[in-house]
Amino acid sequence: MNIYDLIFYLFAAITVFSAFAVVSSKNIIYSAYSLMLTFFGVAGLYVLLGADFLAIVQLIVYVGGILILILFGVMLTNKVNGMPIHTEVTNLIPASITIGLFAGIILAFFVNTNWKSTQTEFPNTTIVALGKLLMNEYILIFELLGVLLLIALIGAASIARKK
Amino acid sequence: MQQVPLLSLITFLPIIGMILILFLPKNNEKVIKSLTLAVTGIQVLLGIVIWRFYDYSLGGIYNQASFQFVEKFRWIEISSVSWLGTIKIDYFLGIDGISAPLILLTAVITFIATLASWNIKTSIKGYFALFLLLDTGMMGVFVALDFFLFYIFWEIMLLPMYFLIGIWGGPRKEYAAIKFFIYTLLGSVFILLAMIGLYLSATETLADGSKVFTFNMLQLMNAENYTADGILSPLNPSNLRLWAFLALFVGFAIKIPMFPFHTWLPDAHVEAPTAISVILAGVLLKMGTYGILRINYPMFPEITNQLVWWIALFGMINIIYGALCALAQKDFKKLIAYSSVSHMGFVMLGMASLNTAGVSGAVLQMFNHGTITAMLFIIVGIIYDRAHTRGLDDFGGLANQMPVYTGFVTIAFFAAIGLPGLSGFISETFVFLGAFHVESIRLITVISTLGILLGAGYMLWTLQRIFLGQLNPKWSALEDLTAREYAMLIPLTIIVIALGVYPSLMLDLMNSSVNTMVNFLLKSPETFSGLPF
Amino acid sequence: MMTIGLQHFLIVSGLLFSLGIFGIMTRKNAVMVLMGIELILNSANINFIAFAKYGNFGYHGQMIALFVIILAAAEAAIALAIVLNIYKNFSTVNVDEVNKLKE
Amino acid sequence: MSENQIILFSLFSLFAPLLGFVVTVILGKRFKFMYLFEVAVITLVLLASISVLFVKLGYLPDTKIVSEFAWISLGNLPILGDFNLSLGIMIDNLTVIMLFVVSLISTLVHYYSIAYMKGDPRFNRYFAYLGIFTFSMMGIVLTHNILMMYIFWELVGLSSYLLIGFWYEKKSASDASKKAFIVNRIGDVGMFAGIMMIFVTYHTFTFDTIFENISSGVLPFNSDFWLTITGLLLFCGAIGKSAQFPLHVWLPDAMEGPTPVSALIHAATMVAAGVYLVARIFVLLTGDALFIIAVVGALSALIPATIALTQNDIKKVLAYSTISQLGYMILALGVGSFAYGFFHLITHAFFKAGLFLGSGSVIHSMHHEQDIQKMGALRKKMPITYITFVIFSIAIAGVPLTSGFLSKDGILAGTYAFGLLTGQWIFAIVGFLVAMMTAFYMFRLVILTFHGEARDHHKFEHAHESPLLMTVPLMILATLSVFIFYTANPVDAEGGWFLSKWVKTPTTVVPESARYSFMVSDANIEEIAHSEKIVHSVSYSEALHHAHMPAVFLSLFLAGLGILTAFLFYQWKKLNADKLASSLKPLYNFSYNKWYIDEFYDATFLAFTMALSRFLAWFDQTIVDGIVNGTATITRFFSRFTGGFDTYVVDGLVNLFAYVSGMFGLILRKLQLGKVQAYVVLVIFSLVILVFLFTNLQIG
Repeated sequence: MNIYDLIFYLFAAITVFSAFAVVSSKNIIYSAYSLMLTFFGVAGLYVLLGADFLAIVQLIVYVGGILILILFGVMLTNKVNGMPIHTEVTNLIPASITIGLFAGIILAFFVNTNWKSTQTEFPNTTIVALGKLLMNEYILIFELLGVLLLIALIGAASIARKK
Repeated sequence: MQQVPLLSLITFLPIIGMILILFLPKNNEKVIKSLTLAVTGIQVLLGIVIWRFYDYSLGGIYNQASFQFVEKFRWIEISSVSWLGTIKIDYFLGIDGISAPLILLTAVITFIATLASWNIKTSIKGYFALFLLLDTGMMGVFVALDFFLFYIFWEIMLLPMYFLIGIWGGPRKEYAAIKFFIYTLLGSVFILLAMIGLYLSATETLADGSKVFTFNMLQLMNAENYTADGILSPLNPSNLRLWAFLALFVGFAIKIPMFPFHTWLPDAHVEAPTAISVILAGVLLKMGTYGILRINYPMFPEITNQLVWWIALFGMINIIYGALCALAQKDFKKLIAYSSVSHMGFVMLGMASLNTAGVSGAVLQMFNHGTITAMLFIIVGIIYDRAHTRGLDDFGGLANQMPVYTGFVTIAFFAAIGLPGLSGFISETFVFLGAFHVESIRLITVISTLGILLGAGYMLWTLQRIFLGQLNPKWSALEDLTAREYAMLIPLTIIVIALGVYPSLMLDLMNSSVNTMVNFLLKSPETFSGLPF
Repeated sequence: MMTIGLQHFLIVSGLLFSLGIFGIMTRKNAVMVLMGIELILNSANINFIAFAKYGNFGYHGQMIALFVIILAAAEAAIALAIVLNIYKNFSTVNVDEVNKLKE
Repeated sequence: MSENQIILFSLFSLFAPLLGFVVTVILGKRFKFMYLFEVAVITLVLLASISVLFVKLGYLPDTKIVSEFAWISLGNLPILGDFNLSLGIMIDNLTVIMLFVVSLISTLVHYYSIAYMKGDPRFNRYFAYLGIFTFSMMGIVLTHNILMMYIFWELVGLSSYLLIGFWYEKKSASDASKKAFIVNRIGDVGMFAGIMMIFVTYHTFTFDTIFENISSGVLPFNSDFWLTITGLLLFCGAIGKSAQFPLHVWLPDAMEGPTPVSALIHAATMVAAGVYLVARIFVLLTGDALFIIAVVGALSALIPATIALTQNDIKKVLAYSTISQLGYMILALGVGSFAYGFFHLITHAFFKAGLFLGSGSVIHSMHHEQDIQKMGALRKKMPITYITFVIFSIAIAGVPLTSGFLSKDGILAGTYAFGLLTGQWIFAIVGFLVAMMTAFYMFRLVILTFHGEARDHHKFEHAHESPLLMTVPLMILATLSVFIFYTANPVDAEGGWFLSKWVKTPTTVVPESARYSFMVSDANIEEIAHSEKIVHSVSYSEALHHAHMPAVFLSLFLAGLGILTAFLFYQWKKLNADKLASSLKPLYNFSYNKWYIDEFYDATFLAFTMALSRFLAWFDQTIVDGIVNGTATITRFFSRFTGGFDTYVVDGLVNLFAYVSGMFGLILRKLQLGKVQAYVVLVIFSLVILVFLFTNLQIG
């Protein structure tokens, strides 16, 4: 068991357990913070997979952006007055059964499939390559996404403002 | 110069202006008006640039190489549409001596009409946005060389006109607008039918040797491009070319407007605001005759040669009938509207001659009628703005009250009568000389000369009823022209006089194209011939 | 135990996906539902990047993941705006109470 | 002075009045004295045309100077061939004489008008109009092609319209101006048709080229008949402009304009343009065409003369006399007496302008009273006007020693010779009859105006001699009415310098089959060109010679008879005019009411046109538009029907379908919970089931 494996298990554990905490915690604030841990874990996995740039983006966008947004959402939609914020749970039993079955199935798929695995070694940093791709092959998508973000920005503002 | 897409610029500039106007706040009237004025002013400048760089020696009509300021690229291409094969539509602009004068006319008239729109009071933003859209439609019709594109511009122009009459018009505006709209739409349907028929009958050979159906007007003028079994192909023994010609002709004749399809015109004119009347008479009517010259004539030369007598006959009816109807009118604007009917008859008569003098006269008459009628409608608008009535018998003796105005009126009226030294004379003379040259329509021409007599009758009578005699004390407060009205009338007056004294300004512009057209019509019936009629 | 390979990452991603769906199914709070969705998106991203490394897809996998992140950001913004709006209209963010969809 | 200078001076005479018009009309509102500019310009024009006259007639009497520039050049066209229109001037003897006459009378009228029009609110405008008239008239005189002549033809029509209607506040004035323009237009339409014929045949408008083509045998539609028609169509223009029967009705009405205008336009120059046109195209007129022209001329000479006998308005009498004299000229041209026709045009221009200016002087001093029944005894108050008026009157009556005697005698000799040559004596009879009537009505006018007792004492008291500005032009014109300016022989103009040197009958180009035989030159043309004879044919010349003496005595006798009768009736009252009038009541009324020609036109052509126009307007509104609206109504009715069909049948089916679907929906809705989570659970669960069902899952 080398250090690489060790680190993988560490991050995998962080990811899975914190994700479990997200869905199981009754306090929505806890859930949110656990989600942050999940994102960290996933970012670690990205690093292990040689996607350093994505790991950074994951941290910046998810942790710095989306999570903060979600927290705002929590704050604005719950009357925060010192009390811990609990949320209700429904469908617990059917959901558990379904998810159990579902998880079993996909895990079985993953494990049992005979993956043709050829390992690509990425350079130390992928930023240069990704940047070039973005500006060449993916330029259209890139720009469309820019427009999309703009629209989302305007749309979100206008939806939220609406009476 | 060829690198600058001048035609696209002059065509779509108003659209840009329209978008800008749409972004402006509603109550910012001054800016909206000045913007429109600037846009149309730039159009006039562009028109002058085009005129300046126009090569008088190139003929156009059927040969792409001799068109000028050509812009052509693939616009729509849909490959393998079931049995149709590849649909290929070009964005194809270009001008020759037939369209160039009309482009100048459109630019000038639109500019003048913008000034005439200054006293629009309600929903200014909408008005000027539609106005500019109309402008694009009109320009587009004159520059498009692809039938599909032509049709699109044709329709673009229709809609704003409907609203401009229907919203900003007079008391019976709804009736007039809907009548105009339905009439013109009916014409459009005929045009559309014929267009599709032509499309499915002719192919164009692409660079790689493959053949596709084409909307390209110039390709449609070439008899070799028609397929053997096309419904409108001259090679097809049971073709429907006569019917297609008639469909197109009716479609365009409604716009001219030709008797008996003319009744939308007096209503539309009477109800439309001044500026729109100016555009309607100054530019829109020309589209009918332009369409016949651009599409009917070169695409159906053999049928054209067979039907000239009828075209001349209807021209004569227009002349006489319009003049007699004008004589009986009591409403100033309606009188001018009927005089338009009469004057457009000259255009048809000239076109029917199929020789250079007649066709030159016809094209020149389109230009001259545009400027002169614009003047006349502005004149009606001026008096209506002040007196709020247009009844010919309500006035009298205005010559003393408004001497300068009367001066302009006199010039415009005499230009309309065809007084030498003013532009109307030259075109009418050319029309008559050309038409008289053709033996089959000689009698029609002689009868048509009565039109100039009747024209003098109703115009002078009008002049007398409104301006001469004792001043009706009711109108003793009427003001003479304002600076804006000077700005509208003076340019038109200058054009009218300049073309009357030195018509070569325009004739040189159109001469080689008209010759090309005449030669084409002379020779191509052979290639289109051998057809059961 | 074999060395860490594709399957390991896939298993993590599968677990994350299941948990995300579980979250969506069980929680009433709309914000929680949103968090579930984020989990699912993350799991998908892990898949993309894992296949980028082991599936010989080069940088394209990472590219897609990048776009997914961007979309996620946009989606989160819109979704939260909608949640706020729902909250204003219904004074609750519990999705089962917002059942106007039925009518 | 070379040819170039002649051209330059002529062009100056042409364009300077235009400049005067433009400047005066634009600045006239601002500056009160702007009319002086126009007057100065016209004076310069007079000087220029005098120099042209002297140089051309003195040094270059046999050359024709042409100068042109390309106006519309379209090059070689399909079908039409060469199509190049040029504007140009042609200067021959006729031109310079006309140029001088027009500019002289125009100048005199300008100066006269300064006094006559004093105090008019549109004083400057008036002079501007005179300017544009002079310009257009010069254009007619100078042009070298028929199209340009038509252009200026219309322009004089315009200026005439503007000047007749100058006092447009009066309904009668604006009516008269409109009538003048439209009646002229009728003639012009005919002329234009002639121009089209010319163009179709010759593809050119230049006179000389047309004539060359005709003489080389190119005829319209290759027939003499159509050449006749072409000539007559062109002559239609002259009928309109020169107020010939049956289009003469506008000229008496045109007297609504200011009197100097009547003198300039409606007596001396513009109305003579028709005669000038016929003179220009004289060579292409066939025998038949000339005969019809002569008939028109004779009728135009006779009918207005009979009307003039009974008119009481001083200007109307003169107007009808003008028509009658123009008829004389046309008649002269029609019988082939080209030179005398043109000669009469010149002499008539002077004395008729003088008569009008004289009548203007009377009207001016009588405070715009035009009825001769209210005048009388004015010779005491206005001696200069009286004397000049009498000179003009004896000139027009044809008393020896005057210019009028020479030209009128020539015309009568021409008709007499025509009778000798062809046996058609009717023209001679009409000619002599009219000569007598002319003498009568002119002296009736003189006597009633200037002699006898004053019939309106109030106005008579205030009457006074006109200022110098008005009387000097009268004196100049009176001088020019004396024979000495035209020939040294007071009884026979032939052999005088005017006719033998300057104005000769041109050789006709009409093919032999279509021309009068006596007009064919039967001697060596070269010889004739330099002889003193005014016609080319020996037989015609001889006939004229034979006709001369009888014509002189007969015309003298008849003129004397006319004058005597006038004195008997009105001066010495030996005969009672009223008694005669009442005894010939129907005839008198017929004459007094101008043969009811106006009424006839009103009742026929005008009424017909207006009725037709009203009918067509109704037709347009009711029938054509009615069909359109009817179509709309039918469509709407049909659409209501289909609408009903749509609502109850088509829509009913759709609604039924919707209703059924709705029922199903209601049932199925029970299954729906409206909760997102529940859906998700169901989806995932179904997915799992599906996986189990459809995949061949092999675990392990």
